Amino acid sequence: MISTDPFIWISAFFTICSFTLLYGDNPLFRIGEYTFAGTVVAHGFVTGIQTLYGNYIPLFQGQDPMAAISLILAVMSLFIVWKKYAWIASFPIAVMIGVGTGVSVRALVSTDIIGNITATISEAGLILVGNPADGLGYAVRVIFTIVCTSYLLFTVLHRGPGSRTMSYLRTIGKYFFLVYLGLSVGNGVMQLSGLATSAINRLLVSWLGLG
Amino acid sequence: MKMSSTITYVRNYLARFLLIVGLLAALASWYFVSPQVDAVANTMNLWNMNIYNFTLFVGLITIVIRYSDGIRKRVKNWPYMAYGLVLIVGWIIMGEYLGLYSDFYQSAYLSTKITLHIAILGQLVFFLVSASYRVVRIRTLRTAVFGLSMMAMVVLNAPWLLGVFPAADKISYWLLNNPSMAGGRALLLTGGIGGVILGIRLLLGLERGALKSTER
Amino acid sequence: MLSVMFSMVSEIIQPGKSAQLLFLLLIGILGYTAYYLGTKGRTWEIRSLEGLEAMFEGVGRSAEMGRPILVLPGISDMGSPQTLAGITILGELTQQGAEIGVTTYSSNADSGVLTASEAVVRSAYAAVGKPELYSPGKYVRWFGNDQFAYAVGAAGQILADNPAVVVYLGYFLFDVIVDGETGNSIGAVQVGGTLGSMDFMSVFCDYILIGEELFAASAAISKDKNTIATIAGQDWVKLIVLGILIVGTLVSLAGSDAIVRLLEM
Amino acid sequence: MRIPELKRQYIWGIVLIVYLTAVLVPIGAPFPMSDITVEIYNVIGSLKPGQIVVVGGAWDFAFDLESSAAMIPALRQLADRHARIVFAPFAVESVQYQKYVMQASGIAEEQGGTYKYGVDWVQFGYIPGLPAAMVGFLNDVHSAVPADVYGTPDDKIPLMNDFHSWKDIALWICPHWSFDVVVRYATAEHGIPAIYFAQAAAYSGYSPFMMAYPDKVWMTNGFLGGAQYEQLMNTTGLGHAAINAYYILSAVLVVIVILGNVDMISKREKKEEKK
Repeated sequence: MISTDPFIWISAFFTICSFTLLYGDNPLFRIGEYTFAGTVVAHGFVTGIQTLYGNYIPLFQGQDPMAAISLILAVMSLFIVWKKYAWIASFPIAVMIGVGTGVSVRALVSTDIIGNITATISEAGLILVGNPADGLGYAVRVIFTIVCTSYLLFTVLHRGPGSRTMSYLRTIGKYFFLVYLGLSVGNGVMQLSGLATSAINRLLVSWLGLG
Repeated sequence: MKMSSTITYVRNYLARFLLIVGLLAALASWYFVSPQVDAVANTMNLWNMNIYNFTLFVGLITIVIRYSDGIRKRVKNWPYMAYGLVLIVGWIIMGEYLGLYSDFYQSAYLSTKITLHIAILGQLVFFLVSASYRVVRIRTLRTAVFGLSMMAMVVLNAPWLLGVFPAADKISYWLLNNPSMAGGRALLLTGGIGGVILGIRLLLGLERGALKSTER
Repeated sequence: MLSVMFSMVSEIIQPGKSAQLLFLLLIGILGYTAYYLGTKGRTWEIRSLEGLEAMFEGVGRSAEMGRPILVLPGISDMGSPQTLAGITILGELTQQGAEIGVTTYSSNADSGVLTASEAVVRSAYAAVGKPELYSPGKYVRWFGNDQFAYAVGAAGQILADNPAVVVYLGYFLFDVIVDGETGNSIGAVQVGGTLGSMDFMSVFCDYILIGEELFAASAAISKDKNTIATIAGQDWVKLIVLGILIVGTLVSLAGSDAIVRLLEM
Repeated sequence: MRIPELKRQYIWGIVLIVYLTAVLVPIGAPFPMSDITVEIYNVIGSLKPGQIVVVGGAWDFAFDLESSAAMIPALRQLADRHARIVFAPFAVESVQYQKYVMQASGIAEEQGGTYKYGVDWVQFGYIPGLPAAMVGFLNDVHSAVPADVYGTPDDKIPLMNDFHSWKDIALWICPHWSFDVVVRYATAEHGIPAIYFAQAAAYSGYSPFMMAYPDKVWMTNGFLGGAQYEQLMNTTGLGHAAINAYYILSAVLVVIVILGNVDMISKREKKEEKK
């Protein structure tokens, strides 16, 4: 049975609006696009005000006067939209870049670099134990990791002795990367297919009462 | 003239100083046992969070400027901009008046933003299929390797193959866990090194483009 | 003596992070050494980066066709090095474009990145002596802090502005699928570089920067030899990592977990 | 013979037909059953009447929708066991998501089921500030969330008289992406068993948790997991629809890719003829 809930109808309308992107640029897609942006921006504002209110209660109650510095810095970011005084925003931007990079650099060293090195090395120890399929798998992991990493050398052995070996290694590395990319796109198809099912299922079941 | 260039110099260095202190404090508090360093890092972190919250308003201002400019100049799509502007203002009023958890607000959000989100996720597979028609063509060895690995995975996951060849499940699992995982790992490993070096370029003042944002 | 030093170190350094710190210092020293040698006149030849060449050509192509360039720095925040690399390249392309009259647009999914992008575009226009062309909200667009509001917004922008080149540099996930196919439908040349969703990017982009090539490109695009020198530092670190991997594999095959324990120190 | 090049829009038309068919006509595509899904079924099946199960976590509704395939039949199983359900959303959109799965399961009185609000199940409002909020919630529920989503204070809700801290939680079910927080705080610190109806994209990242806590943490994988759970509960739903759709789509994709290659070859031949 077709739904009588007005919100379900709005929902169905916007689902259809969104799907018209498949047709190309058209008014319905534009309505969907501007609704998407509009609701996200407004919703962000409504929740953002609540968060800020919570963060600055201690300042206005006089418990944490130091918080005023952060408030001033934060307000400085707004100057970016004022052409003449836009330089004022450079200080908060510097804080964002500095703190942000600091936090991610330490995570990169611990998980992405050291974490992956230890994982590779410990798996190398499993190549000769256990059943052959698993052992082969671990061997493939170690070899792929090493060869793919050598593909990403930019300046080493570009010319002169060893450059030929290096170029072979680089070529193999490129094909290993292509295998990785192909496999993961292929696996992604199944997942994306599921997401399409949810969207269409939602439309047909909740709106038209089919399925 | 000389005065203003001195001021610019001081400004730039003050910004660079903030950047370096933020970066080093975040690193030092992670590696060293020191309450003082922790305090500096926590303070900087708090500043960063509050700045981030405020940049939301920067976004709101730029979107309002862009839309109202567009409407005034009657650019292409200006009627939608007008609609967007009305929607944003109306929505904020609704949110402040009814509250985030009122049934009306929740239903309105569900039938607009969340619905559009679900619908666009639902279209991804359409885009991927039409791109596959165009891209997965065996032109060279490169495209052959890519295309065959991709289609192998698609078929190994397919229920019609699993029905007659149950071991397909194990093969796809093996491929994902070994060659595919290792490729991803090499990307992360080297990308991590590149990221750290980028951090060092920031400290040395060499990442010119991004640092422009902290200069006059 | 050694044990005294060891206990002192263990008091100052957080447990389990000594190897990490050493590694960070090593990368720092190698990066700085490369830079220092660069300032002393040492130069390195970098193998060509297909994606970077394509970007340079893209600026020219946009000028010929009279169409703009669109640069997308991804969906992450200012903390991600990938975003910073994207913003660096946004700045350089804007500047190169501004010199020959090509407009560069950008769309951001994060308000912090939006703020920084505005600043970068502004100084790019100032650097070529055309500050009057810049105005806030004109070149950098934001559609809310949301992955798909941004993706749909950028797709709308691609359809409206008809860019000749679309550049994806930064952290992307599924959102690249929406913009990638839309960009292809208007016949734009697409260049991409990311670590997050390399797989989907490779389907939609004509040229890709595989993984770390993104960071190398952000250094090489400046054409500044001291900056490029740090790429050599990057390579030395990778050689050391390769060395550890190979030695570690052999040691591990021999049945010892010494290297793993050393790294977890 | 010359095959005309397929336009994007034609391909999309074909794909759309695939999905409409898959949702409307259940073709009953086969799929393998996983041991881990059966194990999860048994874990929920061994709950005693009246035990408290928390359904909670944080993420976007659109991504979590995938997990609803397994979450909806699991809620019905919880109702069969007469377990009491507490919904704890740690993201704004999770509130809507939890209301949605509850409604879709049809176990509440409002939908003709037997579960009475306040007695058999409770819905909280958004609890901000992960991960600290998680720690607060586990230590003292009443002070972390003083009222439910409708603003009723906890002491006026009968179920909440028996629910004070982590000690009262028998099981945590997470249909949201942020499973790492659940494992780190609920399982690692307090030993609460946790079930994750994982999104396919999150599965590989979080599967090491299963190895770390073999008898405490269980995960299903994406829509396949949903379909398996539906089969265990003898129903069909989103999981089956997704498997059916992929059954057809994977075949269609193979055909489309072959057509693409035929197109390329035919163009190449044409060029050679011209030469």
